[in-house]
Amino acid sequence: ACGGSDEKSSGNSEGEGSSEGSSEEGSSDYTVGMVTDEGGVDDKSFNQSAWEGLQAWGEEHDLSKAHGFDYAQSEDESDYLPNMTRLVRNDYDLVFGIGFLLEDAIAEIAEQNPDNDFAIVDTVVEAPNVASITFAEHEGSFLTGVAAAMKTNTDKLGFIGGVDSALINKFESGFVAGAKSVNPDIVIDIQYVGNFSSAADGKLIATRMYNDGADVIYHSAGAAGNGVFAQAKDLKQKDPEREIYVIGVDRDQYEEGAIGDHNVTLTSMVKRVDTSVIEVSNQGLNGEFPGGEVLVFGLEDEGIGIAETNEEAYTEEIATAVNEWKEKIINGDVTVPQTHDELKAFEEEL
Amino acid sequence: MTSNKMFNILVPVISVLIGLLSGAVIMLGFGYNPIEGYAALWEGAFGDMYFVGETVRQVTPYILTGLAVAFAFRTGLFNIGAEGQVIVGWLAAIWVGITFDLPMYIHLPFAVIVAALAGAIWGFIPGLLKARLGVHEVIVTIMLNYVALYSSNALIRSVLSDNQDKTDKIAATASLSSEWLQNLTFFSRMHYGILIAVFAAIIMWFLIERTSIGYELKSVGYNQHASKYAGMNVQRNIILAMVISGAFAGLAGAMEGLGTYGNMSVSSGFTNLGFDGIAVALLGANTAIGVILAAFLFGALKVGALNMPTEAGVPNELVDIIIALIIFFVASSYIIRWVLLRLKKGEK
Amino acid sequence: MGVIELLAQVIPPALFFSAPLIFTALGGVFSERSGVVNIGLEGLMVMGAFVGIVFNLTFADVLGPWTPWVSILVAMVVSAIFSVIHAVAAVSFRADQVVSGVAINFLALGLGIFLTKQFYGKGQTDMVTQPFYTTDIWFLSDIPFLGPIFFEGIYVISYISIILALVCWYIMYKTPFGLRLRAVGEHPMAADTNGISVTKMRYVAVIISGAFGGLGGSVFALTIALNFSHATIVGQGFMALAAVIFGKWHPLGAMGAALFFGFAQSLSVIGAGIPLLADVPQVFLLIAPYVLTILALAGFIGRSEAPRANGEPYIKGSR
Amino acid sequence: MDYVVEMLNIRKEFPGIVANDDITIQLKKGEIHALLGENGAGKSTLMNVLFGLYHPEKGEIRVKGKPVNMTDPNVANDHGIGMVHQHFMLVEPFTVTQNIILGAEPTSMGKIDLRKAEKEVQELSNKYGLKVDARAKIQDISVGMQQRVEILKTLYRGADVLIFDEPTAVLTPQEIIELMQIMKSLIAEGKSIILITHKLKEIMQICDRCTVIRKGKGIGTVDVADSSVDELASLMVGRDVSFKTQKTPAQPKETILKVNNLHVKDSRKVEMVKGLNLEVRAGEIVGIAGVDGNGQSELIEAITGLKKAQKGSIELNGKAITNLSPRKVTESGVGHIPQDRHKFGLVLDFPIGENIVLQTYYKKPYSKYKVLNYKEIYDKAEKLIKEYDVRTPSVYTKARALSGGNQQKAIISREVDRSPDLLIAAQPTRGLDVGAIEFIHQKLIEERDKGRAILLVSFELDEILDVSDRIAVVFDGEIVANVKPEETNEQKLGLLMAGSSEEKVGVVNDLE
Ligand SMILES: Nc1ncnc2c1ncn2[C@@H]1O[C@H](COP(=O)(O)OP(=O)(O)OP(=O)(O)O)[C@@H](O)[C@H]1O
Ligand SMILES: Nc1ncnc2c1ncn2[C@@H]1O[C@H](COP(=O)(O)OP(=O)(O)OP(=O)(O)O)[C@@H](O)[C@H]1O
Ligand SMILES: [Mg+2]
Ligand SMILES: [Mg+2]
Repeated sequence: ACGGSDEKSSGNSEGEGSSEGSSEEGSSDYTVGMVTDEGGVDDKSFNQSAWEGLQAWGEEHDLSKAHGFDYAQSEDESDYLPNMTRLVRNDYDLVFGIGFLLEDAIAEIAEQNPDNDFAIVDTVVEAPNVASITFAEHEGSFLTGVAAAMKTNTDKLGFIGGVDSALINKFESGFVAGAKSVNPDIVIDIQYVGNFSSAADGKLIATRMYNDGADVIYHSAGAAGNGVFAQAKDLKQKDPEREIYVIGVDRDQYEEGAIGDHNVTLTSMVKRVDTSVIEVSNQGLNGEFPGGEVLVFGLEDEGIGIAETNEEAYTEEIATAVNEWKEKIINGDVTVPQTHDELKAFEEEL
Repeated sequence: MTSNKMFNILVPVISVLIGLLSGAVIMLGFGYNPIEGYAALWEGAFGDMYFVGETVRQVTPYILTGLAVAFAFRTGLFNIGAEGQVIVGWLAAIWVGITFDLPMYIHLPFAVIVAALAGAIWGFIPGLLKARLGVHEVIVTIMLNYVALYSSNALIRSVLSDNQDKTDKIAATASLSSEWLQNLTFFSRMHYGILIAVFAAIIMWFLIERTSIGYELKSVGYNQHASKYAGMNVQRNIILAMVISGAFAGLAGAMEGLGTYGNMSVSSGFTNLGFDGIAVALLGANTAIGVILAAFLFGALKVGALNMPTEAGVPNELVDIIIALIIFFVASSYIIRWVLLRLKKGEK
Repeated sequence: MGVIELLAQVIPPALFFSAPLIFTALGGVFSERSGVVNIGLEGLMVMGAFVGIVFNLTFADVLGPWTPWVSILVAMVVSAIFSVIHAVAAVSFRADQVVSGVAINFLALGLGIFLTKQFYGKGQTDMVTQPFYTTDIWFLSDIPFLGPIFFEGIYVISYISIILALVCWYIMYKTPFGLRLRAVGEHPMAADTNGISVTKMRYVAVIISGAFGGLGGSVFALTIALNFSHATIVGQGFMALAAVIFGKWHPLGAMGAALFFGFAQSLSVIGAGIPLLADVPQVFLLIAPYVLTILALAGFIGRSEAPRANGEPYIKGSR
Repeated sequence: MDYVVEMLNIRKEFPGIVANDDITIQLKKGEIHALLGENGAGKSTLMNVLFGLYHPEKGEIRVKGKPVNMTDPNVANDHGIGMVHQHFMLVEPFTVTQNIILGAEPTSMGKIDLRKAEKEVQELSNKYGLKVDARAKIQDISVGMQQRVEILKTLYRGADVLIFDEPTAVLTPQEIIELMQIMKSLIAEGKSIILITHKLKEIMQICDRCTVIRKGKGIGTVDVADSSVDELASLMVGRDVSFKTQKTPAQPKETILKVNNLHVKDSRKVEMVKGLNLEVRAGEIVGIAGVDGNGQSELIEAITGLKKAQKGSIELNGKAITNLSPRKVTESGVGHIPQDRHKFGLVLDFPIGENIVLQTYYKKPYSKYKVLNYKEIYDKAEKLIKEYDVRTPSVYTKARALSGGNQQKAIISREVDRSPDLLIAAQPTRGLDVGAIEFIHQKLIEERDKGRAILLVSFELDEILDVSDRIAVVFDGEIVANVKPEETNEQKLGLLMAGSSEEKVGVVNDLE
């Protein structure tokens, strides 16, 4: 039956065989693509997570890579739009832009292709055919702040951000608010690397922070964060008794923290980009694409989570406290600040 | 004489072919189909008007950064700082684009000129230090790249936007993009900048090959003592060379700001336009026409490469390898020349 | 914060930051002293980082704590072999040396990522389990004042880099090999008429630069990044090149320049933690190391003359 | 008779040119053998073949009767052949000792034993009377000492056969005398020498036999004792050459150049010109005689604007040109044939045609509104090249590719053609063959007769005596004597140049 159709459009023909060759018809033959930012599809971060989600979604619907779902990887900023266009041209019904960097590209392509569906992760694009997927990173960061505050022996914490930007400020604000909520006297040392790539600078900053007495550092600095792990592990190696931790970001960075029999990853602020991708893809498949909507994935829907992998460090006590705060946030008892200004107001109320 | 000219064309062409061939061998070695790979590459660069448009869009700043590096080379200077000059040019273009309210025929040229000026200033610093104090331009330009990157990030956040990660879009009156070109190329981001780039190449050619200014610049590049003897102002020429080089790179920034993006984002790393410009310049033998051709090759490879993973399953890093091999073979043109001579002799 | 405390804060990071630059810059000194411009240092570092990490990941179980040491040796060897490409182009094929250096940079990165994808099926490796760790250097760390500044929490490899710089200085200025190498870079024809093979010397020099660049890259990867990806080496090779020129093509000068970079970088990062500087907008601290370098050059380092024959292919009998 | 070295039927080609065509030269033990030929005849090429730098297409080299394949300089060294090159093969930032031992360093435990080396160098230099400062850097020592270093290099390697490629071109007369003594003592040691020189007098003085080549072909070998300067010259050029420049007495007119109490420092901030006074009038050639390093270079550089004068004034046609920029000086009517033609005179990577307009490129008709007119430029170049007999494949050839003599002719054509009021000629004939020298001297005199003022700086007393209408002797930054050429001779000039006062020398002089 599928003889006439070429590979690209026949998509999911094997297996179900119900609707081959009818990609232009839509719903039951829904195909999904995604465009990564420079990090690439295996960045061990949100790009990878998105791709894992898309793969899972594809498997669930009996599709295979390049037949029903696929990704396009960007080498630099100028590649976003051509990649988007390529996927649209290849008849993908829904195209995800992974990361706030793709905001302009999505806005543009959505306008050019009003009949296609698009989704952007981590920021908001206002267009009727774009679903904006955002995460309540501040809420997750709040909980890591709680965990850090519970864990610290020095009452001194560190936050290392990549580029000083609205998104990373959100992480910072949530983290500080969480920590101060546990103990208002806690001191938080904040520094931005200036980029997401320089592990050397990440390590230099971590060195200083640990030297200055911080014992838990939350990083939100991409590959520069590798330097933070490197420094923590080095200190741990030198003095295995010393309590020194890193809090990972985006996905469970437990592996990065492994050092001999120890692990310096206290926890990680996990962003379930994968579940968000699956959910939006399914909505599209079912003809309920949330175009024009801003979807916030937060604690409630498990779009944001806290890793509990490090059982040794992430004690029962911490888990309990974190869960209590989580409830409060979900209930609306606590509103977590997202910006520096909101944080200031939050701190004044403490 | 004629056979010499033929050689000058034949050698780079052969270099490119050998580079592509080596790429094919690598693809074969790792179990990819080179024909599919290159077909995807071609498709991705020239497959339809959209991709042609995108290729041209990518070529535009490459021409300009290539010219920047080539111009400096022609005058005996190595400008590794095109990268930083692109960034400041971009920033300046955006600044003009969003802060002024002017009719298009003033606004657009104004923005373009200010971008060139910004790049020129960024080239002036290493030029001045080189001319006056003998400080090596390579270090200063490397350092200024970082200064440009970090400062422009800070300026975007604190001055050009209200603590945002990117600036507003420029006014339409400062934009290089054109609906006509976009319609022609199915919404590619091709813009009028290509005309500026080609025009800049003509200027470079004219300046270097046809004017007494170029004569002086080349002379100072070759032999400062003789230039001084001949009454040229050596210091001024060194500075001028870096200023012009910087202006070309600044224009490349304007292409991005006023043409491709219409704004500027806080950036975590370099645009790489400046570094790629080194390769473009050298591939183009530091001549204006060579730079245009090399920029097209480079742009087509870069844009086409994006299509390789999707269409043929070939990782696009392979294109970096192929580009490297092409550069390598162009660099080694002596040996190709040598072989060709041998073959020619053999014929006789 | 007292001066001693400040130094104790600033110097150890400066040392680990500098070490890869020192290694790589020393390689650059060898190559350029022989008359071969090497802007491929970045690529050589990439190759070193790639090999160092891959080897470390593969053999960590077998070699245990010795893994990083063997890894950097292997990285040296592979990068040395890799650099032969540059040597062939620059020396035998009379290529424009800048061009072939650029090719090395492209090739190393392309190859590194491509092979990573082939080996691991993803664009970046896992973190190594056997990186280098810091130590307190026995006895020396107990010296009052100096101990904490220079010998506590230090990578042994940092000191090896400094010792290597001294060794390179010795080789370059005290041995026949060094004399010949420098002669080849200054006046290849003079060397040739004295019976020194210009080709051989230049090959050796470029291969040494490959080995040292690989060493620098792998040390960077195994002390700082701990994995390999496209973002592991971003600009360090160019900084090393700057150190070569800053240091006036002298091994100790290059070392000094690399230490200066490390110190400036460390100071700018640590500076953010000093109350006095806390209110300074961050951008000034970010650009401080680079601006300081330019000021240092303009202020008191000044003119640096490259080896006279640097960048020129040697063609017998040409005038 | 045994030959120590024989080169038989050597042929060496460069792309597009046969530099050596069937040349034979045989060197006897203990002789000084001259190799004579015009610029570009192929002398250096032949010697480079012998030294293993070039590989001949045809021919055989024998050392002590045995055929040797001279693959590289090492082989030559091993066979006891050493060469002092026309352009010194010295590493400038290295010391004398380092240059001498380079490639054959004495070591102890892998380290260069510099002390031992310095001692050896000192011993060697004492033995042959080659005064050098073993620890000085090459860039700081005089050309004469650099040459002695070159000689020591060959001796250090135990050479028995020494090749000197134009060693005297760059030397002062004193140094030349010293060099001849050195050569004689080398012969006395049982060594053999091949000497390339354009100075026929030297050949007559010191050589035993002379091999002549012309345009790449061997003309033959003569016994110097049976020959004469005139014969050698005509053998070499293929026609008769006149040595005494033909000229009428000068008719000086108004003063063109007036230098008053001039003080100039060199690049090391040492004062080299110390209150110098000088006048040159239209229609006369003033020769500056003096030992190198007595302020001649600084004087010229100050006049031409390449160096700043600390004190004093320079006037041209009555107008001050003190410390004007080189451009301004040139435009006020000064032409300059610089001493170092590679450093100052030419942009070697420019085509010869573009070098012809190096001083005038910005003026009409070569450029208008800053746009170059290549047709005018190359037409001009074609014309001058023909007029001055500059031998080059074309005007589009890079200056680098020309022989020294032809480069010099190109420069002279450029400077003379601008018809400057004052023409400064610094060492205009250094390294040129007799034919070219004759040509250049004639040009200078022609210009004089057109009413130009000419300032000639030369270390060749022959040239000074021959060409000048008036001689100003410079010593320690001052003009210490003004003499007429017909009233003096080499000996007297030599004494003046060494700082003896005029009275002592006994030349009374009342030109002014
Ligand atoms: N081609 C060159 N390459 C490198 N350095 C040069 C070159 N030309 C000149 N210099 C250097 O520039 C400096 C000034 O040169 P020079 O003394 O020739 O100029 P000047 O006009 O006499 O200067 P001033 O009038 O200031 O004394 C010196 O340090 C010199 O070594
Ligand atoms: N490396 C080379 N490549 C091409 N041509 C060369 C080369 N070396 C010399 N020639 C040419 O070969 C010829 C002989 O040159 P050579 O240097 O031997 O002359 P020479 O007799 O030493 O002249 P001079 O008296 O000026 O030193 C000249 O025409 C010269 O231009
Ligand atoms: Mg010669
Ligand atoms: Mg001066």
